[in-house]
Amino acid sequence: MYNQKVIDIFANPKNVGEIENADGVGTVGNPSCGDIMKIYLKIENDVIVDAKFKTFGCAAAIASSSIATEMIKGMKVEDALKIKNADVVKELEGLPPQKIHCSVLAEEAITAAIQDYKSKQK
Amino acid sequence: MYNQKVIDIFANPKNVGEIENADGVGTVGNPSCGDIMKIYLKIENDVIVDAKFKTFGCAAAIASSSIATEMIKGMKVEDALKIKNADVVKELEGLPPQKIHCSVLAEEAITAAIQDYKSKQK
Amino acid sequence: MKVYLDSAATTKLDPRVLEEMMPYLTDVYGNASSLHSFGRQALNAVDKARLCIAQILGASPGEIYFTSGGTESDNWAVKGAARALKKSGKHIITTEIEHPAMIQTCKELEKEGFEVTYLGVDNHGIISLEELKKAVRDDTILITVMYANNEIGSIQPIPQIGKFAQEEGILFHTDAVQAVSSLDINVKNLNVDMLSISAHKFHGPKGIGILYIKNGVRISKLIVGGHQEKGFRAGTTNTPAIVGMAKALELCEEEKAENNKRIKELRDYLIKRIEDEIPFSHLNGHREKRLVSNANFSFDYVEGEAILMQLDLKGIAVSSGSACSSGSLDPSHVMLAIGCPIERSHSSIRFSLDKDTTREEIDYTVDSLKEIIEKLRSWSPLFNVEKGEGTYV
Amino acid sequence: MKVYLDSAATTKLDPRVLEEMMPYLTDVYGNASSLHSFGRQALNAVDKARLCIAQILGASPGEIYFTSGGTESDNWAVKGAARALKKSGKHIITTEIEHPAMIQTCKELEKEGFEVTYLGVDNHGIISLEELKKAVRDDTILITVMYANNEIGSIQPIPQIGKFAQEEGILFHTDAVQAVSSLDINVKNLNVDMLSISAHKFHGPKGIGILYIKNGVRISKLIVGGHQEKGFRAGTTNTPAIVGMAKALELCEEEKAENNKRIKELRDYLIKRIEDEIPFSHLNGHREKRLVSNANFSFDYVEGEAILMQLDLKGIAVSSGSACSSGSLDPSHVMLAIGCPIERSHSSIRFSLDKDTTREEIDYTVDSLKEIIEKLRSWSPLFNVEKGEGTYV
Ligand SMILES: Cc1ncc(COP(=O)(O)O)c(C=O)c1O
Ligand SMILES: Cc1ncc(COP(=O)(O)O)c(C=O)c1O
Repeated sequence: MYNQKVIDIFANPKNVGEIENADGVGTVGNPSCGDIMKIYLKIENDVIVDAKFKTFGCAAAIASSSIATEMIKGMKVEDALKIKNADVVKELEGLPPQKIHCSVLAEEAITAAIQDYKSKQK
Repeated sequence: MYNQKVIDIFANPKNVGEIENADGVGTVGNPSCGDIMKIYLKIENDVIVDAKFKTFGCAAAIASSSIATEMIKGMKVEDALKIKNADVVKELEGLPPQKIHCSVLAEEAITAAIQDYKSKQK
Repeated sequence: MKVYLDSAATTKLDPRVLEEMMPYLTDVYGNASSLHSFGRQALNAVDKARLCIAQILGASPGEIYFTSGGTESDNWAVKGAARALKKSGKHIITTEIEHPAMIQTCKELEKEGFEVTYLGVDNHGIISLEELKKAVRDDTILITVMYANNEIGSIQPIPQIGKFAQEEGILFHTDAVQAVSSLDINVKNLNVDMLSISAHKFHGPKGIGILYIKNGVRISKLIVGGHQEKGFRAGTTNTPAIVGMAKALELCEEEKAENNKRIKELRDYLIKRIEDEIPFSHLNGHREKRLVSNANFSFDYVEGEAILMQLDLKGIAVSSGSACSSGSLDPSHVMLAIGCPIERSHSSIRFSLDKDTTREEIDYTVDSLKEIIEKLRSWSPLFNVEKGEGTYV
Repeated sequence: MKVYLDSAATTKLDPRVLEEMMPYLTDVYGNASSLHSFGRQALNAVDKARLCIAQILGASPGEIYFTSGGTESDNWAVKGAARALKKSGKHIITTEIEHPAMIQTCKELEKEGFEVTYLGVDNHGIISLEELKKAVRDDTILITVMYANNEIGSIQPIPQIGKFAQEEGILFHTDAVQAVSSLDINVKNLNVDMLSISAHKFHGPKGIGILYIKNGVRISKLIVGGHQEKGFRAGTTNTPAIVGMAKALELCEEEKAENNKRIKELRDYLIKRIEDEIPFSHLNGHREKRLVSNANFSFDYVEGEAILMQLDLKGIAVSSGSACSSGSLDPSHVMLAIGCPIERSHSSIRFSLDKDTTREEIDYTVDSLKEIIEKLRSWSPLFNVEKGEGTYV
């Protein structure tokens, strides 16, 4: 089912937590679906300098959150927006078919957090 | 399937053979059904003094032939006519359900042989 | 430490059962349908096993049919009865909390034109006999109600349902797959016409099961071919598995009272410790009318599969009713049927004990669980660690 | 001396196969559907077995479905295909000499409204490709022809039938249960859409089989419930049996050429000795197009079951096509289909060798057989010992 990398990340996820006064926060999912992912961004000069998450969800959701926040740290927001769920899956070295939607959640959470940041800029 | 008694009798059947100038001979069955039983009787004063058989058929048919010829030896023909297939089965200490017809053949062969004897008397 | 608390999924083959099977996995390999000594040896073993099983069930050997497991037994019983009786009626009564083997069977029958009533259950997972009685129609041909539920362990009033079905002249089947290891499985006491069993749920081998069919009950065949099982279930007789199943059932019966006592004590201890030590935990199912081996909890604000996987990292095996763990989008239909809020359904964990479970294992499990629930809550956006409370919105 | 010449009925579990199964009969007992480590270990083993089997069959792992044996595979394949395709047509083509698992399946489908053509065979038990072509109708949805016959070992031209079926766009299934141990079972070479296998016919465990279903082919389900086998065949995965079947198939492939050579030599020796030394004996089936393991003889004027039982008294296990040995009134439908006179059908004995058969065993068998046939003929009213000849009237 899960590969070792996913399990290792799930055992010790990175970036769990909240960022106080975050520049962008994105929440996707829904408890009745069994998944909520909330991503917090600290952004300076359009560069993501910190990212944290809180996730209610399965091992794949937590591992996707961890890897996604790792991936975007240090990225320009425009580049982060280009991250697709397939990139998350690739970085995790694969997810079981029925878990692909967790990587989609990660993509959506990043997008939502950046949109939140952008809407606050205006 | 077969009990030990049937197997023992089948391994060493009694009364196999023919009686020359038999007083009564009965043949029942049919090669296309896979069973032919032929019983030969030597009869003196209406008493069966000898009985032999030749049988083309399965272990149950051969064991039934053996036990039936044993049973009727020394009997009055009228008593032998009263032997039913159930008596043969009992003497064999049981037959599998699909083999009951072999005991019926034995009953019929005895009846046929005695009828042959009687028809010759007239 | 390795802790197996998933006996409702499957159990370890009892070494005494394997020992009993060994001759049939080595020297006594004949086909039980063959007339020669190799075959007769196998047939003798199968006959002996059938007799042993029949005696335990309070049945006659001719009422015991061997199948490939509980799923086949359920499929055969219910499709077989429905198709055989379709001229008498098209209505079937079952429950919302049956195993997928039964639910899917009923769905297939609906496609064939049968109508199925799925009885609801109360918050503890028990059906109402009154509702069942009301559900009966003129064209009801079959009632099938599981004896004990595989997720929450709730036990249905089978003898009473059976009595009612008898009075009404309606065929009654029960899926007893989860019940065998701890409940009374005498078919006379249960008033059943058919009953499904799967050996691997009571320390027997996988891939073998039983359908008990009462004398006089005629159902259609599912798997046809040779003359095995009196022509009602074809396929070369699986002698080693049958011998193993009989041995497992025999041991199960012999040791049932004692095992039940031990397992129940441990299970109650598990429940008590969880309720005492882990906040926002909820026992699912009935407090008394449940299998002694079963404890099913929801832990608010954390997802079930994540708990399962964290426990697994500690060597502890459990199962979960969360959607994630089943590979489907919806959480367990059983959780929904008992009115468990959907969020909480995603958080459910089933602990199922067996005769080999120790107190040490339970302690290790609860200690680990406490830590894990705390950690996962600290990762959850639904829980506020400082306040020590959470919310689902 | 004990001599087992009934490998077509079942075979001895290879000790190397049992060894491979042992971990899964002891420590690795998890349910392959469980997410925890106990389950993952089982799933890994099942995945590995599936891959190994797929490679041997020239298939992909997703095309391999595990069943409870050849009978279930046959039932599922043909009922499943027919029911799934019933909107496209109602005509099925098979042969008169199929195994009961297939004949009975077809009989059931006839009751459901399908029409079945049972192709006859020649005196050697081989169908005519021309006749098959002529039997095709506009509404033909399925052709199923057994690869090798279980009684007389005759081998059908499967690749050619498959090619024709492909050209016609008709689904093609073969029952390869008897073929696995000695013939090519690459599904690409055979041009089949579906293929049935049963493990206990090649020194694997009983109660486990395979249905190969080519990618893209959709058939109805037979046994529904959980998500096992991608949802197409429900029931808790029988891990030890699957692992054993894969190992048995692997060994079978590796040693096939060598075993075939040895077995064929012994089988030919058996045939020669019988033909040379036992008068009024007739080889049934084709001289070349037959399984290397199979020799089937009729011995005039004596009944088959009696021969079988006398051989059994000497420790020799064979089978018979006589009515008596099957428990039915008619002799083997295969004997009748090849035009064997009914009397002679009752006299048929199948000798089926395997990799463990020795020359010494064959000699002992023929020596015993000679004696037995002589003795039974001396008991038979159809044979005149003095003249050394017999007659059926
Ligand atoms: C209640 C119930 N019914 C049926 C089954 C199916 O049994 P099996 O998987 O052995 O076919 C199970 C277990 O999987 C079960 O728990
Ligand atoms: C040709 C053939 N098909 C199907 C089967 C059925 O296989 P099983 O008895 O393993 O279910 C057999 C053997 O019994 C067979 O020889």
